[in-house]
Amino acid sequence: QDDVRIAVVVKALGIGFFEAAAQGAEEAAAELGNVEIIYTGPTDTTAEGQIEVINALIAQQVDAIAISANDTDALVPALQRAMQRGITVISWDSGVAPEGRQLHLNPSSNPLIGNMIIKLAADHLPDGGDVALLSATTTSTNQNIWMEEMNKVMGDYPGVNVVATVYGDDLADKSYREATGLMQSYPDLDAIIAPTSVGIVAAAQAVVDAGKVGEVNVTGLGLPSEMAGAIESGASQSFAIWNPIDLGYSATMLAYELSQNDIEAVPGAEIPMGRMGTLTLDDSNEGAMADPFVYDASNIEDFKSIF
Amino acid sequence: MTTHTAPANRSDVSPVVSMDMITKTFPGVTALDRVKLDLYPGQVTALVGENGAGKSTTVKILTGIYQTDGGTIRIDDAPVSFASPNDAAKAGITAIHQETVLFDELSVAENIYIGHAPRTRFGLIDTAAMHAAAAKLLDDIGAPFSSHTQLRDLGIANKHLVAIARALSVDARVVIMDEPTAALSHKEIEELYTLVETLKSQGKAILFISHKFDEIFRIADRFTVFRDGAFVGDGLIADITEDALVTLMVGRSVDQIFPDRAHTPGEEVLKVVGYSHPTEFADITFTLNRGEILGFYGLVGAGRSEFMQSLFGITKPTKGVCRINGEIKIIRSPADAVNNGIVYVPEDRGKQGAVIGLPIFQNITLPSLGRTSSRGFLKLAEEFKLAREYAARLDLRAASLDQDIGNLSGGNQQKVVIAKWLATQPQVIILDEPTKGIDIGSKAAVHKFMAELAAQGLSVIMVSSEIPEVIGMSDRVIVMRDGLIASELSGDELTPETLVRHAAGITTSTEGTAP
Amino acid sequence: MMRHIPVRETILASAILLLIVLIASRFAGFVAPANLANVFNDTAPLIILALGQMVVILTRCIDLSVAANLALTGMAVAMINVAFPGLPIPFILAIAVTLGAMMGAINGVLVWKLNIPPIVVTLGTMTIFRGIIFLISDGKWVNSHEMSPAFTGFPRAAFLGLPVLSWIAIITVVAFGVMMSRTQFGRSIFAVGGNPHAAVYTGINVGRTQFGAFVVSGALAGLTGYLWVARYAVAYVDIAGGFELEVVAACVIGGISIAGGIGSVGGAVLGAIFLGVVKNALPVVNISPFWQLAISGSAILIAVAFNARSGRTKGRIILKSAEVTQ
Amino acid sequence: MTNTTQTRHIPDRLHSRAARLFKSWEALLFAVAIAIFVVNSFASPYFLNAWNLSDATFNFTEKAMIAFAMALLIISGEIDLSVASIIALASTAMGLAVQYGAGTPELVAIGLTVGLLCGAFNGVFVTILGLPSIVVTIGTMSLFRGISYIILGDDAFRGYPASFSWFGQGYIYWVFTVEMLFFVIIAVVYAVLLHKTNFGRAVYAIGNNPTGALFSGIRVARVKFILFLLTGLMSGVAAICLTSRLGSTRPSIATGMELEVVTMVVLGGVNILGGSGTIPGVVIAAFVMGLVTFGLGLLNVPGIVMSIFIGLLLIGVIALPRLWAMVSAQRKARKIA
Ligand SMILES: Nc1ncnc2c1ncn2[C@@H]1O[C@H](COP(=O)(O)OP(=O)(O)OP(=O)(O)O)[C@@H](O)[C@H]1O
Ligand SMILES: Nc1ncnc2c1ncn2[C@@H]1O[C@H](COP(=O)(O)OP(=O)(O)OP(=O)(O)O)[C@@H](O)[C@H]1O
Ligand SMILES: [Mg+2]
Ligand SMILES: [Mg+2]
Repeated sequence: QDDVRIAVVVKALGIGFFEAAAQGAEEAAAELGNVEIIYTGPTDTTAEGQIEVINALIAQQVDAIAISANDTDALVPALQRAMQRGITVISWDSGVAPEGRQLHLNPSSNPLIGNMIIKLAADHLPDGGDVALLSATTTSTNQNIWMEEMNKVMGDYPGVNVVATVYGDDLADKSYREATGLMQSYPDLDAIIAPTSVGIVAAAQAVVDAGKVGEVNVTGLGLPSEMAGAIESGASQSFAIWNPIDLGYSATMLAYELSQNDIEAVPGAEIPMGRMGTLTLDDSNEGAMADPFVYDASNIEDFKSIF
Repeated sequence: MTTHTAPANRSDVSPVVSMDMITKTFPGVTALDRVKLDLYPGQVTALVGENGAGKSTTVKILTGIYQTDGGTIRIDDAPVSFASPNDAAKAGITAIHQETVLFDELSVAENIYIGHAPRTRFGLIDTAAMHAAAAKLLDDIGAPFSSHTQLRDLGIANKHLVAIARALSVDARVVIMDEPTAALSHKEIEELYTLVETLKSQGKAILFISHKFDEIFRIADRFTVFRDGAFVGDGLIADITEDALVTLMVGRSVDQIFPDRAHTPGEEVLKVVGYSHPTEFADITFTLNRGEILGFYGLVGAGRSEFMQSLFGITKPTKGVCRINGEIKIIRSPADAVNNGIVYVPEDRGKQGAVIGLPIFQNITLPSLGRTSSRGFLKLAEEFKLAREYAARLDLRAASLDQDIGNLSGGNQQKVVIAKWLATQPQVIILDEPTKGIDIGSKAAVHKFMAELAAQGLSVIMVSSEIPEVIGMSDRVIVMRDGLIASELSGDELTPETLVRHAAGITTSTEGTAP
Repeated sequence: MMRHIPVRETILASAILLLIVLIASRFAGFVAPANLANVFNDTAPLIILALGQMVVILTRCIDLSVAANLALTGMAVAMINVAFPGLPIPFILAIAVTLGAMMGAINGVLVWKLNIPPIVVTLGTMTIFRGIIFLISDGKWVNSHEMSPAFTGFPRAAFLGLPVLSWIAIITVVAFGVMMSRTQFGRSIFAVGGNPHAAVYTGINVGRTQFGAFVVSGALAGLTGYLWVARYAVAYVDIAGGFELEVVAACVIGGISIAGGIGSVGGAVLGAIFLGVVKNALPVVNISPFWQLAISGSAILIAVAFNARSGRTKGRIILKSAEVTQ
Repeated sequence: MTNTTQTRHIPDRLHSRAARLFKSWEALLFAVAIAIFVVNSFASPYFLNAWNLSDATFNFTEKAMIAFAMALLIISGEIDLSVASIIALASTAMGLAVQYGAGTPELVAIGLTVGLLCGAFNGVFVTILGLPSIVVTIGTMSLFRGISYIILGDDAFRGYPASFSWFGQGYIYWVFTVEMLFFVIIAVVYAVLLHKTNFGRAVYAIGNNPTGALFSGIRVARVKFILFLLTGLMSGVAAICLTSRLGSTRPSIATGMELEVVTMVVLGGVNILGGSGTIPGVVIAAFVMGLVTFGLGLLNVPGIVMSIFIGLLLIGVIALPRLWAMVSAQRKARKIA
């Protein structure tokens, strides 16, 4: 029998995080034996680009699509067509509206992440202070959810104020400029929280360039390989991330289970995902993989060459 | 044909530049046909000829802008060939061209020195030295502006002074002036004369091109005459009279070429009263009758084309009215003019007349599409029918009707443009320099055709700078000078001499009637 | 004499000053010298590229490939730096300028020798250059920790209180000031764009001048490519995406006529600074950054309408009476 | 007057219609399209499948709708770089209307109206103020999308009525989509408009020589204004289809589409400097671009690598004939010498 073809569709090719996820997907494929991974995506983070990719995948009659979406809604029609043609569709990392996929794999639970990003900042501000958010695009689904979750728990961190939210569009130069702008507009800023791997690196660079190392702490979600310099320079005390290798691995496992083993994605279902255990689906067919993991000067060396 | 030949050299100087058997052809036109021209040191040679005689083409060959198709150019008896303007400049030939070869965005000094500006040790343009030199040149020719002025801020006359200064900025042995006085005022012309004298005394050879005879007789030592691209004679100014020179220039026997036509003017078709424009023309008033050919004569730049274009709706007059068949009509656009039966065959055929890129038949039917189509949809069969009819009427020579008009000779292009307008069945047709730059054969065809049109009751306005054409074709002639009507002539008053005098504003005692 | 004051530049400069004053009235910190220096440093790449684009536009061409050229050169030097971390910065600079100039030369040859309209040529090379980045990098990013400290440090090293990036922009402006006003090439560029027909009469080769303009624009794009990548300490396929339009916009706002021949170094610089100030000011004065696009669009429209009105050429005057009153 | 005895007969046409067709750009492009089709069929087993080919048409139908109007505009010597931004603005307006409960007919009306208004805005600047269209539309390109950003910011409009999805997701019959129907209808309408009407003739005349056209009594400004309106209108139609297909509106919608539209038009043999080009050429170019992207997509080649092909195609199809002409002219010259 032919290989099972699972397409791993990412927001844009070339981003370190997704390259690591692809590595995880290959790991899962090797474990499963008869799986071929098609790692693909547009070269810029647009929904239109992803739709063209999805059309090509439907045409190739792949067995499953596991996608990290650039747009919650815009991909729904294309993915619905894929499902009509008998293709298993799941989303991971950045989700698709429920009608456009069978399940969604959150890297972690949104409340946990929302709490984590503010906690990372607050841990270094015992007396409170001003923090600002540097997000990706205004339309990034998961960034928006995390910031929402963060706002819900702000009461647990008295004295910490979010003074502004800016968007770096996941572009290094724009994120850099926005971070610089934040430091100008808020001279007393204590921390920049960037829940995006592009933004956090740019913000750290901006802090170093502005000579504000020690004054402004950059934190949020980033990749150890990209953030190693920032930890070393002191621009960032700590940051968190889940393991993208695990994420790619889990997504591939889930896609395989749904498409090959007749497992149905319904609320409450528990779906195995290899070495990562099982995923339990909630009311909207979503589940969380694991807790985010914190990196700082003590452990960065061990991880920076991995992803 | 009378060929005047130069008497044996009175002085024993030999020419600096000697052109012989020079030929130059453009697609469809032979601009120069085996002409000769000699320029002597310390002397002014006037090159005389009608519009399109090939004078400017000669200048462009001498300055390396065009390359010859045949013939030799010798400098000090050594054959030379110029591949580019730079070669000619290196050989010591400089020119004031008829077209303005200037750049609005540069300063006066830069315009004078572009391409050969003084350099500093570091290879940069030495602006101080350049401005100093330019200021001196400007002073020499009496220019009333500074070398720092932006060229765009200068009027047309002052721009011409810059062109003159540019030509003088090169240390040249040969200075060519192609109609240098066309845009200058009286005072500036006097200064130019002084300058020419200075150049002469420095031993430079000067080629002077002008349509103004008073000027030629005042400063030239020698003359060379071209007619329709051919050499017709040369000699010393001292040996010739003004009349003889005009005859030599105009040459052909007028009655032979132009069709005879019974002159039967009908009722008034067009009446223009007081047409004015802020800067181009003023108070133009005249009437045009059915079946009449009304000539408009004037020197180049007299404002005839500007006025005609305003009548055709391209520019708006500031005042004045236009009546067609007695009714006042307001013409805001060419489309309005065409609807009112006025059509215009422009002077600039390539830009305004023909739509190069479209085939012949589409050019012909362009303004008549309303008639060849139904409800806005093209009917090719109808178009070809119309095009065929008018191509035949004008005796068009072409390979096929769907050939690009750009591949036709000038004369045939002109026929297409005329055909285009006749197909609209107009009442008044304005022909602006209808035979400019077209060969003799096509010229005759156009003339014959104009006569036929008038005979059929079409009213024709013919703008022309060619004296024989004006005299040969017109029932009446309006002479324009500097944007105003200078006089209206008809019958026996229509002689080359009167036309030239009225157009140039020369008041002489030989004729009792001063304009 | 009033004539010697360049009207267009004065008005644009006043508009920028007014803008800065308005911003200062809401946020005084904006006019702090340190912040203004920051704004300038931020705008430096745009200034450099606008000058290159100016030269191209002056010769009646357009270069839509500058941003792609920048990105490709940036990626190339970043990868070279990863492979040979010890390579001194002057080498890197030379490589960047040469690479950029070569890409400009490709555009220039296609325009000069094959007579293909510049907009088609650069539209094509724009996508090709971008694609090549993907091919050479395999779509992967080059991150800050992979670059050598000297590589990323150069543009931000401070000299007399300003970062090197700012100094390079200043040097480029001065060099262009000299080139455009004091060299044969600079003056030819105006001549070619202003009146190509007449340029031929004066012995200027129009095609070769256009080629030269593309090479200059390409070389500057290459230089900016290195500076950009080093400053933001990252290189990937999409850097400076769509930046070509911002560069053209800076030129248009600065009064460079798209029809060629009209424009000045000062205009291009001011046009770039205008956009830079707007971009930096919006977050500061708490106007949503979403307004930025609409503002720069309106600025382009206003500038082009204004320039067309003031640049209208005076007609020829035939009437003697009219000449007197003029 | 008419010399009936010996009028020189000028044939209407020198070459038969078939001969001209054979030598035309369209024929060359058609051959390229066939070649790509054949190569694709061999390269991927999934290519020759009705549903797949149907899906592939989405890659070009919306762009092509605009390309037809853009072709006329470019033939007339102008250009509109703001089309993608018009889509964004029209889509935003429709999204806004949905928030106030507009139904499908109202949405269509709003999309088309906004398109027309934007076209008129461009047209006023170009024809009445006499500004160069490339600069004006670079300006409005920022302005129109900028307005979308002001209205939407980081938000998205969704909740389009179910019936609205017909435009971008509906099928007419079997594999034939609604967008394909629109594509065909619009292609036919523009082909007729350009090649069979007085208006089309005026467009060619203006593109070849605007002054000459004016001097021939053509109302040049009016024609150009109408062309901007049409381009705006087609952007409105494309906005309806694209919005319907995506089911949501964000201000970044259709980013960069203007360049793809222009590429399609130029690839279709339209002279970017104006004066020549045909609608069949643009139709074939649309298929060529669609086939290239789909074929490479089946091989999972990233979009950016596809764009290298498109860029090379764009320059190559213009450069190769010219290179060929230069080389053969040189060879001839050497023979003579
Ligand atoms: N500003 C200008 N500078 C130089 N030449 C100009 C200018 N404006 C118009 N001209 C040209 O000068 C020429 C003569 O002007 P115009 O046509 O009004 O006078 P005319 O009496 O008809 O002369 P012509 O015999 O050349 O037709 C025209 O070809 C016109 O295009
Ligand atoms: N570049 C060209 N292409 C085609 N024909 C040309 C070109 N230049 C000149 N001619 C033609 O060559 C002939 C001679 O033109 P030329 O300009 O030399 O005349 P001229 O004697 O200077 O006339 P004028 O007194 O009007 O200036 C004309 O028939 C003209 O139309
Ligand atoms: Mg002449
Ligand atoms: Mg005239």
